Amino acid sequence: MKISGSHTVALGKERAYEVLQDPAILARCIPGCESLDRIGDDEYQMRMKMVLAAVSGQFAGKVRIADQSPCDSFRLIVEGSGKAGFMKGEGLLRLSGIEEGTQVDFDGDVQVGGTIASVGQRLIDATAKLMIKRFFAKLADSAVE
Amino acid sequence: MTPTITRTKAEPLIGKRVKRREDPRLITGTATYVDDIQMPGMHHACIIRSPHAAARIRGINVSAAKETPGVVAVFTGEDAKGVGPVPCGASLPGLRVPHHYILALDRVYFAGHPVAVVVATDKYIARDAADLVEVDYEELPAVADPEKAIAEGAPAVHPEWPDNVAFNFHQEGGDVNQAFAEAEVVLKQRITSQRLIPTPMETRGVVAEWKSGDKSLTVYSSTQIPHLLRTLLAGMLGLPEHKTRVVTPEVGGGFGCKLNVYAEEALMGFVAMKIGKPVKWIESRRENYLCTIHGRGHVDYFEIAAKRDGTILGLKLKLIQDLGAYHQLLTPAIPTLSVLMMPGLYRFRNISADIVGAFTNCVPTDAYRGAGRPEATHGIERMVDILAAELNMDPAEIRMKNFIKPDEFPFATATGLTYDSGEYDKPLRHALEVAGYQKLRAEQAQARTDGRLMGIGLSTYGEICAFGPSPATPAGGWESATVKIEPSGKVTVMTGASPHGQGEETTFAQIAADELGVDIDDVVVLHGDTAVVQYGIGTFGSRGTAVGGPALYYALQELKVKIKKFGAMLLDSDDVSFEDGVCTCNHSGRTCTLAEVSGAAHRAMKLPPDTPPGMQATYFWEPPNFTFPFGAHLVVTEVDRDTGQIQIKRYVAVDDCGRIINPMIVDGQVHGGVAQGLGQALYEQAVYDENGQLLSGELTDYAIPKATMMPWIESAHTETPSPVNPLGVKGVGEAGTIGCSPAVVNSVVDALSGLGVRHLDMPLTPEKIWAVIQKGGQA
Amino acid sequence: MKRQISVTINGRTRTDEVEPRLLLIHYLREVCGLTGPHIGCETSLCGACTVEFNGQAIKSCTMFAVQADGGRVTTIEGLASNGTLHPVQEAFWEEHALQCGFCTPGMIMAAKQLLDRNPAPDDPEIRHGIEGNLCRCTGYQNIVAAVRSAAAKMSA
Amino acid sequence: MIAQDFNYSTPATIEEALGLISGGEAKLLAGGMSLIPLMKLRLAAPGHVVDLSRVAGLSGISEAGGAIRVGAMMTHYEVESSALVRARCTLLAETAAMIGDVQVRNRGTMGGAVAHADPSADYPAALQALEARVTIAGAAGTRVVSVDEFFVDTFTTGLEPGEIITGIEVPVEPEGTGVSYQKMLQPASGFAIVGVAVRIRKEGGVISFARVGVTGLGSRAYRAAGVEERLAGTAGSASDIANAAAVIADGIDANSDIHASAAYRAQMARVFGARAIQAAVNRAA
Repeated sequence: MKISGSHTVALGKERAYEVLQDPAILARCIPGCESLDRIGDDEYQMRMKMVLAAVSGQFAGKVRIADQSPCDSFRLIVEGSGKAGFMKGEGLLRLSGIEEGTQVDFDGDVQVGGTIASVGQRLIDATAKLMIKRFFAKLADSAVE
Repeated sequence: MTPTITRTKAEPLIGKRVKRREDPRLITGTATYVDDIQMPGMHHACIIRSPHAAARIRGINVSAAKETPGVVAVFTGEDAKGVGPVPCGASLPGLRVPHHYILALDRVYFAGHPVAVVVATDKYIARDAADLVEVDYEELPAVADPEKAIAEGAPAVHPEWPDNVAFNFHQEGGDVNQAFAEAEVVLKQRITSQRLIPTPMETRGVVAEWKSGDKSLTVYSSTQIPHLLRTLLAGMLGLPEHKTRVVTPEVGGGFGCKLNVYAEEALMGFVAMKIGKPVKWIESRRENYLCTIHGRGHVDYFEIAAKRDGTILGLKLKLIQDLGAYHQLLTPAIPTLSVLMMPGLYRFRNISADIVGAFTNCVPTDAYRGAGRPEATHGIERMVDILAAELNMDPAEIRMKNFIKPDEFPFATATGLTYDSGEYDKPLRHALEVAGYQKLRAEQAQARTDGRLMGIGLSTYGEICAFGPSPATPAGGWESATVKIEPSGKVTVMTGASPHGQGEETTFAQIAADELGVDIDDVVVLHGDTAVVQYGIGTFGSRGTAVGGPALYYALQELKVKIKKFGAMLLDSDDVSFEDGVCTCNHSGRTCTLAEVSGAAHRAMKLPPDTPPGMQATYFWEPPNFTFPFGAHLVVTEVDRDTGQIQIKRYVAVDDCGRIINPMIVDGQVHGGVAQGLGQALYEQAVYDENGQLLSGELTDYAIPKATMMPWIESAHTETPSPVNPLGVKGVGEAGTIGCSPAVVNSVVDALSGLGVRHLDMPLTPEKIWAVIQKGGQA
Repeated sequence: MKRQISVTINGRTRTDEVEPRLLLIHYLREVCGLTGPHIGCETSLCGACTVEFNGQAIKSCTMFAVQADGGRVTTIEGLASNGTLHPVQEAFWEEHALQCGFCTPGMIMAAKQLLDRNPAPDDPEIRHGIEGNLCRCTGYQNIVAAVRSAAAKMSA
Repeated sequence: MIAQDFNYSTPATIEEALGLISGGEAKLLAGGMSLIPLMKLRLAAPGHVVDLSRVAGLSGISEAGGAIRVGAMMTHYEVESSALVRARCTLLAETAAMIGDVQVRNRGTMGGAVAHADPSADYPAALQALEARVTIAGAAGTRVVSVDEFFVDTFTTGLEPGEIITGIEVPVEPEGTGVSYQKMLQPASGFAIVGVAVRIRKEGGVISFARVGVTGLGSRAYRAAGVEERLAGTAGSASDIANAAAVIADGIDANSDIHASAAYRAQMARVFGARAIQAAVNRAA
């Protein structure tokens, strides 16, 4: 499923670019992230617990950063799997300086499989958007620190 | 609790609305379906299935599951690789048949592919332990669309066949090139028949019991084909067939998806033999959607050639069949049935068809109510409407013009069939009359003036039923019956057909009661247990009554000869007649009852010359031909311009299924068939995403019609007896489904024709219709 | 941890120790041996498992047995009294409102609920009243006719 | 389909229930219409389930101070068939009657539906149009939140861990209020593709008051303030209604799934919005 959107980060473009790739900050901002450990260049192993109302699931997976074009854009690849199924998200994040800071536009693809795909399809879109919203909301908080 | 109608001499039961004999157990909740079976020491299985549509299995760790208290075994593909393969019963020249292990060995081919099985003392433990099995997958690219699958550069479903083509099949009749050269009008249209999920209300289920002392296996399965299943299961498990027994308890609907042999049936046999205990597996609805066969899955490119006066000259078809990842029992044969049915009820004899069977990373397709014929009927009935629109002809008129006429039967079609009998204009005329066609057209004109989108749609369908002559049916197309008259005169019928809702316990009792002149309460019909019933083929393809019925009829005739012999002996006469359950000496008028005759035959104190004791006859009947039911459905719709929602205002169904044994049951079959056709036309669709994930994976997203979604069906019949069998019956199980979808789509296209709409693919979802309206008719 | 529950089923009270996660449908079918109610889905959509709980039609696949503690359950097996079919059962037989019979026990319980609340429903009300029960065989037509005829008989 | 094992409690009082959930791991069970299917699919696996069905003080429907209070454990059927609700808050009764099917309405509860905050559920549209208030009990006492604050996002509410919804308050409809809930059904699940609830009053032939709640379209049920503004002061003619309904989806990031794209959903919100407004206008005295 294609997904796109745009969020504003109250940081300069250079700082925003840095922050968005900082594993410590990613670990804090990725919803449900319990651990994020470096396993290679720009590649991290992640454990997360996704909680959405009554639904909760443990996922183990990876976060990878690729196609870096410093300060302008990079690609974020997140994948995880657990008993409820698996999910993969891949998106190109583009940064542009605006008055309030930096505008981050993303364009990507979300794929889910297993139980969550076959019973929850009507919620994939809304859930993905919610997760991204939560990510940027947390980022906004983190960036203030 | 006795039926209201019983037999009297003046009133035979055939043709009567006899209440069903199977109902008392069903309405009181005392019937036994597979999941109702309990056995001492019974274990429960939970199957672990791949979440991926295509992946390599790097490893499976079962140790934690095995250590769970209550778990007795965990098996993987490596353990079970000697079993199987899951059989494909269809053969086509050059057919590529992948080896279908009952548990995936090193690779999975569709989401839901069985990978391992956990066996435990109760199902709660089995389910818990299943979560502890860890499978390490390396995901591979998948393809879920048949046209994409056969395009250049698509991921290979089976690496050994990178083009994803399982077979190419060509059939032609007449001279199609000549027909197209002579044509004044040639029209082309791509028409799809989407993937459907059969959705019987009872999912599949298996109980397997290994009797180690006898070295025999009993498998209880919710199947339409107990005997074929036994033969094939015995082969898969390496067991002698006579020590393999299949019992079909009550079956909660099949619609073709239980006309199969599944991995899980062999797997439970394998497990029972390994653990030495009975084991049960009941499919969840999600498994049913992921792993039981789907239906349809066609992309058809049609071309029709005609004269400007509406005479159809020929038809060309390129058919791409979405096979899924494997061949199940009849997978590759289904589209070949479409080709057979292509000419519909029309006289033209020039046809050419090419089928490409495409592998995809989806669950296999196979027979679903109509199995190939709805797709073809939908195609030809849409093409006829497209032609009528092009020529500005009335859709009823163009059909009448092209119908095969009653004096042309038997009619040899371009696809090699011989249509048995028909008066094709009769149901159509009847439907037009019942609906008030002229008045409807006037209403439609008025509606258009008022800005409303009203449509009138017709389909005049033909069907190939009574599957079928053995040369045309894998594993044989005959059917069997045994009739036993017990010493007390009570009658036991055993049919090789395996009804599961069709009501043959009633219709066959009607036939037997009429022929033997006994009360219907004195007849019982048994089926579905290979240890009780002689070999039979099963129930599918509208064959139960049309092939099983004649088998019963002939068994009864044999028995009547014997009855008369014993009657003659008891009455000491050389001229007796047998009627109304009584043998009468035509000289003296003396009589003896069936009970007296049967008692004498069993006691055997004395026997008629050259006559063995007992009162039993078995008949295996080979049908000389298929039967060809037909009919006309007329649908009035109105489309909501603002939302694209479709309302069915009228539904008229006039079906000719030959002679009717029980009109109540026939109407029930039509209603149910129409519901499934309407489901396809308006609501149902198996949706896979591009990675092969089934998004319509539960009843929350796959819309089978609810009570609020069905119109009232005005059902009527004409009766053209079939000359193929002595009962004159043709079969009715699939008629409603076949007749329905083109009538609905034709109606909606008619409603939108003012916008220039020529064709719409199913399902006609509100959004699709709305989008077409927005674009001013451009689909 | 297992809990003791006491439930009156088809007029008889029984007490059992059950795991909290035991679904009411599994309790009825496997512990009590009442296999009339069936399981057709896991998403509370098909209605095959419909029984009456404290006088109301419910889907017993979407309730834990522990929740029924102290309550009254009527299943299809408890509908006929002294061998006499309930008018809804009778009408289902008479009007050929079933084929494979799998949805039938739940469908009859839903129809009974409808008539308990609305003794003279019209066709749209009947269809609305049974929309929580899926039937794949009958196209619902004869079910609607049966409910109509049962209504007439019950009010006669 | 079998849930994971859990501990089960049936508290008798709110205090007892609050004590049981204070750890944060327990999940509240009301009617179970959403939670139990999720547990069976193992998408939810709470270690402790606290059944609210025996808690005193969560039931009953009563009127006081111009408002109707519906206890959190009241089933949809109890709401739909309540003489009080039918007479005094028709919109709520009519919406309740359109949820799911009979069996679901017999078990499903208003508190449960509100707490679940399914973005396609029916109640939230009506509750938004009704400017309903949710009463919440917690360790620190009771608080009251407007539904607009309560529905935060997809399955996300303002309910804090350790809190319990005790009831929902809706205003009594003054004489002459016209209401309607119109919904486009997703044919398989019966959930709303979109649903619009409307409450209208007229004074001197002019719409003096309009409230519009929308479900199914966005990440949560919302009040379509733009529509309300456009309706106010008009006579409620067909063109007034069309003009108002036109902005119902403005600013909403519409949901999309296999049943309806975002664009179609937005358009259906306009169509069903206009129909609901028209029906409400017709009924307003």
